[in-house]
Amino acid sequence: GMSGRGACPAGMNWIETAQRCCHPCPAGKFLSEPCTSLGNDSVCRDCPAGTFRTQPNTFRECQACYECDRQAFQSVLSNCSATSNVACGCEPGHFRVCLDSVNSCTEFSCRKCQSCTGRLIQRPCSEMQDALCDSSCQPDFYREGDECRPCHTGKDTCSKECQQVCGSNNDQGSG
Amino acid sequence: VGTHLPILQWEDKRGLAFTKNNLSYSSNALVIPVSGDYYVYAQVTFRGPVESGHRPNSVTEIITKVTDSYPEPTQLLTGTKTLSENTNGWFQPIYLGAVVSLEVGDKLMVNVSDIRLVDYTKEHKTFFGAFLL
Amino acid sequence: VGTHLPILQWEDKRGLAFTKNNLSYSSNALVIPVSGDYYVYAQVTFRGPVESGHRPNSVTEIITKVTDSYPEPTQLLTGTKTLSENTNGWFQPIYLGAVVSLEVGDKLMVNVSDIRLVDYTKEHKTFFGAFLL
Amino acid sequence: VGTHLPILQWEDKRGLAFTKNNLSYSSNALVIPVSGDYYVYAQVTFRGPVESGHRPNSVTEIITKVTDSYPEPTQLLTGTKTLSENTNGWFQPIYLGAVVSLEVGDKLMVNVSDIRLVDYTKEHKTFFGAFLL
Repeated sequence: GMSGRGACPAGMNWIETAQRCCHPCPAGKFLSEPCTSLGNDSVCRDCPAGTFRTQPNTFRECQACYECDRQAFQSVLSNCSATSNVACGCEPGHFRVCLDSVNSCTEFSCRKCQSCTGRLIQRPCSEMQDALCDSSCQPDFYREGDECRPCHTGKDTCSKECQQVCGSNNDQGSG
Repeated sequence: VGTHLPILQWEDKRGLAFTKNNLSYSSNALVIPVSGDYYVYAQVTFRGPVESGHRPNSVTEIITKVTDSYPEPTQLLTGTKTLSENTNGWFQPIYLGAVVSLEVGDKLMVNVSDIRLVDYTKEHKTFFGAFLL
Repeated sequence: VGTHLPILQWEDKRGLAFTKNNLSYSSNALVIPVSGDYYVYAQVTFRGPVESGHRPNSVTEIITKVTDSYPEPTQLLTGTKTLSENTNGWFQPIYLGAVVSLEVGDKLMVNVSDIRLVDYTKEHKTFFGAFLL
Repeated sequence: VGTHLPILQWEDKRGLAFTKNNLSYSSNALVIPVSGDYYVYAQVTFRGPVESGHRPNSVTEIITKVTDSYPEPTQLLTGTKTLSENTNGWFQPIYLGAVVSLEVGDKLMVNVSDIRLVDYTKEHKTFFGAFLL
């Protein structure tokens, strides 16, 4: 119907080029041709592949989908559809490192989870945070620097620490 | 996404600032008077530290478009940079500019990752504008 | 000379991208339809690390002109920056823009130092364009 | 005030450089031929180290306006960045651009914090220009 700019009835949008109010196109579509006098015959077309619209709209184009950053170990959680953008996460064995601490982590890179070799896992690696390893070594492992080494590696030199932990089993093992 | 970030406020009359040809400024946004292609640009100079301890690992500037008939803002241009300065005092400008197609009534705004880090003290360090091609 | 560097490919129709007034895009280049002075601009957001531990010490973006009648490309604009980020995750935008005189048929392209470092995931972070004055 | 900083000299005829429509270049300044709104821009690529030992902790680029009738220059646009590169060789571009209202006879110049750090070796790395809207 005809009315001044911005004075459209509820549920209709003002179309500048057509100088009239038209019904919006549903999500997943865009406005290819505005309505004529009848007001309800806008031509809406599907968003082309690689684009989307999450809401009813009277835009002349759809939004371009984001892409997941494969080279930063991101993976696709859900593909872009006509009505929703792509959702990205981290590949297995990686967790998110938020690059914009304030902005709800929309920008993130994925970092390799630490492997708690020789330690108990206090908290497994998850999408949002690294694994948390126990500070002490598991049985049959001894501390060397900040690493835990298995006892029976057949190494001839067994440091003081190694002996304390592995001393007894070493005699039995390689006997 | 990204656009729930703080919105900068601008001076539109005093000093070097001005608006003309019906391109108006209201409630933190430039309001587009006529549909067409515009070159839109903004520079934000970020600086820190602000308080002790809080050192962000990155700064972000986004030029956003809001259309009355659509509930979600559209990100038009984004400049985002990690900070590597280990010195205490740091400053970092981010400039953005490009041609975008806009409709009458569209509103343009500038969002930033952290408003406390914006150097708004000098008009020639942080600025925002648009012109019709 | 920088122009043997990889050439970026661009989206020219979907989302915010568009071409008009016969300024066309083909085989990675904007093709100039009429001789004149153009404001040419591009932003590339670089980010790292990428898988191989390979950490560059700088990133470079070059806007290049190729003319059919001349065998060598001409470097029009260059933005090059050393990287100091010691943190693992880093990103760095480089914006370039200037007026250049172009002839009908000239082709404009964007070269980068390392294509694996380009953040191609969002159209508002890496973009390229030109307009006739 | 920044404008006592060194003023850059520019090539205005050879290579990619040109002036037209009466926008002229004389004694290090672009001279405005007709009053109006201009998009003014400049990029300076800074690089170091120069001599040993002298490593600045920041670089600054300022586009300045001088009006005959007013004794003091006006800072129009400023880009200033701290340097964090601990590597010996570093380089860093700063781009500035915005619309400013100018009067016939106004002179535009580019000041820098330290002229020894400016990479003037290649015209596509350091450039300066303006066009009337």
